[in-house]
Amino acid sequence: MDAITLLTIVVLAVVVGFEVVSKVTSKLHTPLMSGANAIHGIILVGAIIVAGQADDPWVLVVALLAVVLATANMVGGFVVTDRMLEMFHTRKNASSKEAAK
Amino acid sequence: MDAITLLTIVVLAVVVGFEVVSKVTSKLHTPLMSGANAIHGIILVGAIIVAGQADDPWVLVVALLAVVLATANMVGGFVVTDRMLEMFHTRKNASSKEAAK
Amino acid sequence: MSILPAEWTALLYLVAAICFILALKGLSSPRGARRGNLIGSAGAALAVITVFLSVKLENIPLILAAIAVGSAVAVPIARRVHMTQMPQLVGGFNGVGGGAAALVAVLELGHNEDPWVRLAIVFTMLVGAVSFSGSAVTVAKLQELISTRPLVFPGMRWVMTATLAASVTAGGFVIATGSPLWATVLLVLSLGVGLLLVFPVGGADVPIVISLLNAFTGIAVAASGIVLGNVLLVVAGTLVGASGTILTEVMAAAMGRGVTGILFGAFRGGSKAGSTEQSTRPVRSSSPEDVAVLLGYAQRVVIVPGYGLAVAQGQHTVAELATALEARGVDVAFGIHPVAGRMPGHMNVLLAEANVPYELLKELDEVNPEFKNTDVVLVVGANDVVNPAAKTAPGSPIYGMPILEVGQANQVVFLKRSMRPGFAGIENELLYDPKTTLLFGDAKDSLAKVLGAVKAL
Amino acid sequence: MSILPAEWTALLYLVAAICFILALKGLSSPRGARRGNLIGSAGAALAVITVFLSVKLENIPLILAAIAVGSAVAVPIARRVHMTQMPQLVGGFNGVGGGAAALVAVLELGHNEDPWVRLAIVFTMLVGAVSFSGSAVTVAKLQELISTRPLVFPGMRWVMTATLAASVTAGGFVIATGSPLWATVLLVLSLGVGLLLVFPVGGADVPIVISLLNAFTGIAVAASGIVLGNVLLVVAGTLVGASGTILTEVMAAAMGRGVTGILFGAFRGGSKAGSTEQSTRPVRSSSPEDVAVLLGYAQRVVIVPGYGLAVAQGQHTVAELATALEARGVDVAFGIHPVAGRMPGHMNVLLAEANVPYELLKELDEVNPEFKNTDVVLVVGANDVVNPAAKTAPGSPIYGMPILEVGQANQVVFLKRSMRPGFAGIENELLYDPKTTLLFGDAKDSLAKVLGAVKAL
Ligand SMILES: NC(=O)c1ccc[n+]([C@@H]2O[C@H](COP(=O)([O-])OP(=O)(O)OC[C@H]3O[C@@H](n4cnc5c(N)ncnc54)[C@H](OP(=O)(O)O)[C@@H]3O)[C@@H](O)[C@H]2O)c1
Ligand SMILES: NC(=O)c1ccc[n+]([C@@H]2O[C@H](COP(=O)([O-])OP(=O)(O)OC[C@H]3O[C@@H](n4cnc5c(N)ncnc54)[C@H](OP(=O)(O)O)[C@@H]3O)[C@@H](O)[C@H]2O)c1
Repeated sequence: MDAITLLTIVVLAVVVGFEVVSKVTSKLHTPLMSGANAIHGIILVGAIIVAGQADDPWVLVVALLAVVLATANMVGGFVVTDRMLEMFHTRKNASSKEAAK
Repeated sequence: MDAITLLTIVVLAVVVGFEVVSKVTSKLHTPLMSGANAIHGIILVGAIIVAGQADDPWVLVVALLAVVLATANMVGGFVVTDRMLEMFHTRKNASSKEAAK
Repeated sequence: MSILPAEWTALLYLVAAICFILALKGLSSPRGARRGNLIGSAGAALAVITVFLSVKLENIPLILAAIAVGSAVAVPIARRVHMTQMPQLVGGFNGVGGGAAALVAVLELGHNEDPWVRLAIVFTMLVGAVSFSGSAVTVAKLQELISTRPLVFPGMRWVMTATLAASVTAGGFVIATGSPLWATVLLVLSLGVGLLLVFPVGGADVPIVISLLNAFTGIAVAASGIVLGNVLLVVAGTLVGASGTILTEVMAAAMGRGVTGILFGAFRGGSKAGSTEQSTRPVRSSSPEDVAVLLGYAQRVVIVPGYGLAVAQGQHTVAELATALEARGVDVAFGIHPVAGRMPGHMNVLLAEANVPYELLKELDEVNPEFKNTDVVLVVGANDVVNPAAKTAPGSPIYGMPILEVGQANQVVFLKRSMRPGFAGIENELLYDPKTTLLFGDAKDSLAKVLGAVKAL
Repeated sequence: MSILPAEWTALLYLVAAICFILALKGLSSPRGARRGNLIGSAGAALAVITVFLSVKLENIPLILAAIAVGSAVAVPIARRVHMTQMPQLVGGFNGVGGGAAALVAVLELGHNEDPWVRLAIVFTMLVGAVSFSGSAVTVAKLQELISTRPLVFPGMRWVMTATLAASVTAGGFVIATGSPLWATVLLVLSLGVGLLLVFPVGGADVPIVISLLNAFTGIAVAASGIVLGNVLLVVAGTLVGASGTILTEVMAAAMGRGVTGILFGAFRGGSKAGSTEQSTRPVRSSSPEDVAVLLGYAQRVVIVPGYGLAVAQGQHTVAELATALEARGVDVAFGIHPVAGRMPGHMNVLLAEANVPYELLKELDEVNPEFKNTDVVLVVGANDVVNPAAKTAPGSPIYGMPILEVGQANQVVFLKRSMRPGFAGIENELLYDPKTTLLFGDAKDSLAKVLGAVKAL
C-alpha cells in the first residue's frame, strides 16, 4: 500500500480518535485510559508474525518475549478495565448490599 | 488501490462524518446543511477529468454540462453559506444598526 | 502544462480532504462556522487546481469556460436569493450536484469493463439521478410551482416499486453489457424514481427530504470516486453522506417524526399534512390596537415566530416591533423552535438577516422555563410548535415533538389568517383557551398594524 | 493450517479495527462503557485468530505457550490488584506494550532495506523503548520503590538533551547500516531517555505522564504497523495515540496545568511539587467525638475525598460512614473533583469499589452550587482541590484549576495528618478559616473513630 494511502488512513484515524473521546466525562477517565491501553496490546499480532517467521533461535527468543509482553498488555488491560466497569455497573444494588452489612 | 483499503477509508470517513456533526446546535442546521451541500460539489474534479479526456464531441458536451452543474453546486454552495454565516457573525453590532434605523 | 508526480497529487488531495473535515467541524460550532466554510472552499479550490496540474487534459479552454458559466449562473443567485428561499436554493444546488455525479458516471462507463467498477457506476447513476429529479420536485414544491400538498394517486406505491425494480434490472443490464442504450434507460427510470419518491411528501416535510437527498448526493459522489479511483471524492462524498444522514435524523427527531414516516407517510395516508379543514368553534379575536396595548404595557414579551412568518416574509417587521417594544422598556425575547420556519434552524437565519441581535434568540430549552414569568407571548404564524397536543394527545401526529410551552404565560396572542390548522393538520386547543386572543390577517400586515399602534401609544 | 486469501484477512482486520473504534466510543459514555470494552476485546481476539489463519507461521506451539504465559501472568494481577494501585497497573501494562513494539521493530530490521521503512523501525524502537523505561519509573514511583519527589540533579537537562541527540544519531546509523549493534545502542539510549524523562516528575503528576506514555505506545504501535504493512496496527495504534493525547490534555486542564509544565516543570524548578514545609500558624483542631456530633446532627453533609483518602485506602470506611449518617437521616453526598485521588477519575472507581451508590457521586459542576445550603463539608485527605488560592492567588501554581468551593458551606472539617501542604506545596487559607476545624491523623483511622462516635450518638 502506498505511503499517501497509509497517511490518509492515519489522518482519518487521528480525527476519529480525537472526536470520539473529546466529550468523555471525567468519571470515566480511568477506565477509558486502561481500555485504550489494552487496545494497543494489539501489537501482539505483530509479535506473533515475527515469532512465526523467526529463523535463528535468538530472534525466536526475543520474539517470544515480545509475544509474552504484548499478551500481558492486551489481556491484562481488557480484564482490569472490565473489572472496573463491572463495579460502576452494579452500583445501585451494590449500595443496598452495603447497607445490609 | 485495493477494495479493502478503499473500504477502510470509507468506514473511517463515515465515523468522522457521524462524530463531527453529531453535536451541532439546531441554530446551525441550515448553514451546516448548505455547507455540506457545497462540499459534494467536489464532483467537479471528476467532471473535469472526464471532460479533459473526452474524445468524441458528444461525450465532451455532456462532460462540460457536468462541469457546469458541479461548479454551480460547489461555488454557489460556498457563497450562500458564507452569506448566511456573515449575518450570524455580525449580529451584535447589527442590532445597533437596527436600533439606529 | 507540466504534470505533478502521483505522490504530490495524492498529497494535495489529502490536504483538500482534511480541509473538508475541518470545514464540517467548524460548521458545527457557532464560533468556527464561518471560518470552517472558508477552509472548505479553500480545500475545494486546491483540489481543482491540483486536477489541472496532475492529469493530462484536453479542451482546457472549454473546461475553464464551463466553470466560468457555472459560477456566473450560481454566484448571482447565491448572492441575491431571499433568505426565505434558502430551502429551494439548497435543494437546487444539491440536485445539480447529483446530476453532475450521474453524468460523470455515464461517461466513465465506456472506459471500464470490470463488473465491480460498473456496479459502482450504476449505483452512482441511480442515486445521482434520484437526487437530481427529487431535488427538482422539492424546488418546484417550495416555489409553489406545484402544490405543496402530498401528490398521491391510487396504486402509487406499486408504480414506485415497479419503477425501482425496473431500474435495478436496467442496472443489471448495464453491468452486463455496458451499452449506452441501457445506461440511458437506467437514467430515465432513476429520474422517475426520484419524482415518485418526493411527490407524496408534504410541504413542511420537504426540507427534511432535501437534507436526505443531500446525503444521497454525497454517497453518489463517493461512489463516483471509487469509479475514478480518486480518494478525495471518496472521502468528501462519504463525509457528506454520513453527516447528511445524521443531520436528517436530528431534524426529523426535532419534529418528533421518523424519516421513513416522512417519506412514506403519505402512501400510508398516515400524515394528514396540509389538511385545511377550518374549525368553527368560537374564539376571542381582537384588533391591532388592543394587541398593541397588551404588548406596549407588558413587562416581558416573548415572540414565537413560525412557518407563517417565513411565508409572509414578516421577519423585518417583527424585528422592528421588537425594537419598538424594547424602546418602551419592554423586555423582549424570541423563542425559536428548532423546526420553526421552512427548514430546521431557518428561523435563526431569517431573524439574523433582519438584524435581530443574537442575544434575543432563545432556543427551546432556554425559553421554556421563562414562560411562567412572561406577560404576553406573541405567536406569529406558528401553530404546531406551540400545540399542547404534542404533550397531551398521544394519538396526534405531532405527539412527542418538543414544543414551546407558551400556555404557561399570562396572555397568548396568535397572528394568523384563519382558523386553519398548521402543517400537521390538527386542532390547536390553545386557540380556544380563555387567555388566548387572535388577530386575523397576513402576519406581515398584522405586524405592521400592531407596530404602528405601539408607536402611537 | 490453511491460509486465508489476502482479501479475507484484510476484511477481518478491518472488522477488528471497527471493533476498536466502537470500543473507544463505548468507553466514553457511561452506559456503553462495559459493552465497549467487551467489543474491544472481541476485536482483539478476532485479530489474533486472523493472524494465525492468514500467515504461514513456524513455532506455533511455542507462540501459543508464550501467549499462555503472558495471560497467566497478567490475568491474576489484573484480577487481584487493589483499585488504589490502578495507576501503576495501567502504567505497567502500558510499558510492556511499548517494550513489545520496540522488540518487534528490532527484529524487523533484518528484513528491511528501504530507508523509509527503517526510519519507521527506528521511530518505533525509540518511542517504544521510551514508553517502556518511562512506565517502569512511573510504577516504581507509585509503588514508592523510589521517592515520589521529582528526582533532579544539576545539569540534568543537558544530560537529557545529550542522550536524546545521541539516540537520534544512533538512529541515523541504524537507518544507514541496519547493523544490530547500532540497534542495540539505540535501544539502550532510548531507555535512558525514558528514565530521564520521568525521573523529574512529581508523584501526583505521574498519572498524567502514564496517560502520555499510553499515547506514545499507541504511536509506536502505529509505526510498527507501517513497518509490517499491517493496516490494523496502524489504525489501532493511531486511535490510541490520538485519544491518549486528547485525554492527557483534558486531564492536565482539569489540574489547571499544561502537559509541558508537568514534564519539564521540575527542570525549570517551577513546581514545588512535594514540598512539605509545615506551617506553624494556629488552627482549630478537634476530637472525633466533636466531628461525629457535627456530622450526626447536620441536615446535609458533603464528603470531599482526595488523594489522601486513596493513600490511606480509607474508601470503605468513608462509605460506611456515609451509610451510618444516612441511617440517621442525614442527607449525604460525595463531591468528586476530576483529579482527586491518584489518577483522573480515580476517586469514582475507588468509591464504586466501596459500593457507594452512583447517585451519591456528584461531579464538580453538580456539587458546587449546592455548598451554600450544606451544613458540614467533610474534607478527607484532600487539599489542593478545595484550596481557594486557585481562584484568589494569581501567582500560585494551582491558579486557574477549577476547585470545589467548600468555603461556602457553614462548617468545614479537614481530616489530615499534619499541617503539611498538598501536592502543589502551597498553603491552604481555608485551614485557618474560623469555620474550619481539623482532625489530625491518618484518614482511615480518623474515619473509623468518627464512625464509631457517630454510631454511639
Ligand atoms: N421547519 C422545518 O424544518 C420543518 C420541516 C418539516 C416540517 N415542519 C413542520 O412545520 C410545522 C412548523 O410549525 P409552525 O408552528 O412553525 O408552523 P405551522 O404549524 O405549519 O403553522 C403555521 C401557521 O402559520 C399560519 N400562517 C400561514 N401563513 C401565514 C401568513 N402569511 N400570515 C399569518 N399566518 C400565517 C397558519 O395559519 P393560517 O393558515 O390560518 O394563517 C398556521 O397556523 C411543524 O409541524 C413542523 O413539524 C417544519
Ligand atoms: N488525580 C490526579 O490525576 C492527579 C494527577 C496529577 C496531579 N494531581 C494533583 O494532586 C492533587 C490532588 O488534590 P487532592 O486535594 O486530592 O490531594 P492533595 O492536594 O495532594 O492533598 C492531599 C492531602 O491529603 C493529606 N493526606 C495525605 N495522606 C493522608 C493520609 N494517609 N491520611 C490523611 N490525610 C492524608 C495530605 O495532608 P497531610 O500530609 O498533612 O496528611 C494532603 O493535605 C492536586 O494538586 C492535583 O493537581 C492529581
